[in-house]
Amino acid sequence: MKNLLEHTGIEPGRLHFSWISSAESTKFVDVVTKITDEVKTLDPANKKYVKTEPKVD
Amino acid sequence: MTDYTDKIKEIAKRVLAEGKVDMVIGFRAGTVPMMNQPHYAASAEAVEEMIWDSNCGLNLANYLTDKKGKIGIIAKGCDSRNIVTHVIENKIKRDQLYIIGVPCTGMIDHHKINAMFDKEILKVEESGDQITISGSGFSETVSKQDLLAENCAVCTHRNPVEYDELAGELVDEQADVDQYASVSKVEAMTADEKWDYFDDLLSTCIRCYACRNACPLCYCPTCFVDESRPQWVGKSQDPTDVRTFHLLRAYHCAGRCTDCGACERVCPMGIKIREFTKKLNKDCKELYGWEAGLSLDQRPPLDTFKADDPEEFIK
Amino acid sequence: MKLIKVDKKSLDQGIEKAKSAYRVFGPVKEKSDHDFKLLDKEQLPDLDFQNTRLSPKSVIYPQSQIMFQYSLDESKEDCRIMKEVENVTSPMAVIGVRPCDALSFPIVRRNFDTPEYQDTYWVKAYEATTFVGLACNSACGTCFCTSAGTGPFGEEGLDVLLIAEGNDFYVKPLTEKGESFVQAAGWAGEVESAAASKIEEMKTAAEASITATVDTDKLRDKTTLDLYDAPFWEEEAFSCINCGTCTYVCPTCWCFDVQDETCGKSGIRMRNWDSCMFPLFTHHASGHNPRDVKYQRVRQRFMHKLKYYVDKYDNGIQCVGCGRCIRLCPVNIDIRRICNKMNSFDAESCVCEATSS
Amino acid sequence: MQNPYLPYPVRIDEIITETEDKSLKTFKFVFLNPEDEKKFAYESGQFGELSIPGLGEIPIGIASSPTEKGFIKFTVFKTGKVTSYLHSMKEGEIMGVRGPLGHPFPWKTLEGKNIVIIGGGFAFTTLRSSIVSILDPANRSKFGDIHVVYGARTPGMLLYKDELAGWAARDDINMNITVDGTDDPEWKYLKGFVPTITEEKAPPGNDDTYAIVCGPPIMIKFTQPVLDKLGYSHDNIIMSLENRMKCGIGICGRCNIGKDFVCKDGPVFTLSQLNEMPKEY
Repeated sequence: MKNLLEHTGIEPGRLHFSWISSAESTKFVDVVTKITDEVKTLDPANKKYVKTEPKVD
Repeated sequence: MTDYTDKIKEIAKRVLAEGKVDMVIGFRAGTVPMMNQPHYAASAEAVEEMIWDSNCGLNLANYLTDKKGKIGIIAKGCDSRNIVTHVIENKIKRDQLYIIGVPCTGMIDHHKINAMFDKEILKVEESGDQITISGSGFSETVSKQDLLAENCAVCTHRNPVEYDELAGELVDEQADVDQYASVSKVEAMTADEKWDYFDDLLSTCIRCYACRNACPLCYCPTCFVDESRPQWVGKSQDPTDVRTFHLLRAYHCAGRCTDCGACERVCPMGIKIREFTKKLNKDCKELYGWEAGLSLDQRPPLDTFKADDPEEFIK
Repeated sequence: MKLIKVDKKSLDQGIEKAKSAYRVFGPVKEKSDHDFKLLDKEQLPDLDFQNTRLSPKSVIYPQSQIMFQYSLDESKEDCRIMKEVENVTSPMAVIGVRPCDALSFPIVRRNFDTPEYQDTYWVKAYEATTFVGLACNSACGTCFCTSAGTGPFGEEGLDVLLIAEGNDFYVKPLTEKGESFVQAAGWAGEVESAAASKIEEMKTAAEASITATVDTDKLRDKTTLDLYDAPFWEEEAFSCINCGTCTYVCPTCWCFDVQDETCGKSGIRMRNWDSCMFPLFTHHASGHNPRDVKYQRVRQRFMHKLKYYVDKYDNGIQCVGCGRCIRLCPVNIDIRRICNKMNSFDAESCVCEATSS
Repeated sequence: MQNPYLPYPVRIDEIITETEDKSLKTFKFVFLNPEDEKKFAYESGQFGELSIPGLGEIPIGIASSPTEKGFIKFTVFKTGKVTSYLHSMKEGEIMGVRGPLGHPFPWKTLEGKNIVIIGGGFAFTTLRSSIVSILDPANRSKFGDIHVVYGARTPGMLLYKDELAGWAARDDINMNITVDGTDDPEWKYLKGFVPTITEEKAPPGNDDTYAIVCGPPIMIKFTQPVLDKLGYSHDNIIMSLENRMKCGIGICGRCNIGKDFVCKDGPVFTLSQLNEMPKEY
């Protein structure tokens, strides 16, 4: 999944996979914090795959 | 390949007469150049209409979905691989089928050929490995190899993998082809270039869903684009929705696609839809050593688990 | 009406000039095919084409069109109230419409502009548009306009007809709208005295070059249910994959779907082309589908064009013979073959005469 | 040029849960702009498109009668995306209504005639509208005998229970209320399927008697032979169809049956008309 998204131009770093058990709440918090911090450092101009109001002719 | 026609007719008549099948699915000559029509014959008379040439690029396995009864089907390499996939996915039983295998030397690309000429092509004739294309005031003979559909040009499974009878001698498989050259080209791009490349690729899509409907893998009773509760994807020409359709359709073909090229062949806008599926095929080959539809006895990688499956992506 | 002759250069200059008063659309070659596009400044239509891949219907009736907007913000007074979107209705001109496609507009108009209801989006766009046609000197092998109510020099639905002759163009204004456009383009130029007879010769030659035909003479008098229950539908529909290609490329297919899309607290109601080939088209919320099976949907498309329309309007068939569906159908379902089958179907003996197309 | 797709804004004035399984609710709408009510001049048998921004539109028969002023009512069965959301809406919320759409029952033809109204399940909405109109003191004298056969699976599944009881007590309308079955000792009306009750209670057919039939396909299928047996000509049997619709005004193309659109040319058709049409409904 990650490969094809990146292959079609989604910036690496915007899709993340982690294995977290339902018991690992602290790990969940750590991972989410880490990812959101990382994503914030990415260039907002590359925020491409976001749908806004439909753009049609 | 035109000489297969007689043999196909002979086999089809025989299996119908013997009652081995209720119908034989094949092609009949189309009404426009380079366009044969999928057709079925349930009688010896109807078999007479059957034809085989280098314009039989549609995947006939697509016509097997949910069929009852005993069916004869003409299958080139890719069709046979999709028949195997159908059997593996329990869409049809192997013993319902009488597979008439056709060793294939490739199908020609009507998009490419139409684009080669400014004028309308009125006639395309085939003689051995030479194709003669003619229209009002022009006629040109070209080697078939130069006119092959892109998937056929890099095909390494021309012979049927599963059949009951062959309509011709097995052909040599192509060696020394780089199956994934088009993927490597995109892989070398930057993220921005990739995005723009696929934007341009899909810019003409009209969402007719011919790619999906010609694909033997796309047999879901309700496709995700047609679901309304929840509605996964918008229905307009918004580029985000168009891309979502193509991306998700490709994902649904992961580990199942045989690169038969039907999606590209049928696209009225000539979009290179295989650019999506080809990447997944390459990943499947590299990560799992898998090519779809080669064996009835092996489960596909996405419905099996092995302790050593690659998982570098999980962090 | 008067006839003008201009050379290619004056034609192009006129088109450029008209852009100050009109939004001008014309065929543009992108990738490998021609399609109608809004022309930018300095951009000229490419008139060296047989016919465009897609029909010009999208100029008047875009594939996706916003109808209304709304807010879901409870703090706003107009929350949940649909408001009309102002669609641009400034004058438009479409250059290079082939006569077959031109006929599609009066056909489609019967659906969108009725005594009871006017589809404001379509009608306003249609009324704002001047159709500048281009006569066909060389037809495609799949063209059958001469047996579908028009011809390569057909004028119905056009405001101006252009006729290419070597490097020159005859300009034939056909309506007041057309006269205005010719004025805006500043096209002027005497024609030689033999022009009219020359055009007549070209027309005769062009008509003779169209060899494909359909027979439609008996459709009207057939009983709807006889054709509906004819035995050939399942066989003819076998190859169909139920994609929307035929309907989307067809100049006379008009069906649409209405969808709401919301983004945050605001949204739009829009319409998108739809297709009778799709199962969802007629799927009831209860799960029941009156056209559940593939052949029923294929039958619907042809019955609509060649029988229901004929019965409803008594004004020919809902097909202009452009041949797009034949050229682009991925599985070679040929409307000529089906039309001839329907026309020759005899319910008593349950057979169609042998047909070829 | 009037935009025929623009809904009139309305406020949900009242919501009544009709049936014991809560799958049917009646919504009473009041127009935000009083002049829109005048534009929405309708007759029984017509329908409207209920519009919820963000969800879409649904065609629903008008359950109120033109004789009831100041509001319009629709009874809605919860089934798809829009109806499910509508069932979750509250009184006071704003939405839209478009209409009136389609042809009503042929009231001009029905004047001076006897009418048998046969309804089953939740297809009783436009029939309720019709009965209220007919029973209006200004209208009752225009019609002959009025018979009603209305059935539901159980007493709890009947719509408009209070009104039914009121009508049953009157002597200017012959009410036959039935349920498929019930153990309720309080049940004081009939038991049995609609076709059976029709056979027992409906008057014989003649030129001056018309039947209006609305119900689920299975009920219609078994009622039709009964009416044939009672001598109703197919010109005198009036039915109302449903098909998937979007525009409601005969333009978007999806609800056609042959050359007719269910939305614009129907939804009301005589059985004679239906006999000539493909069975695509």
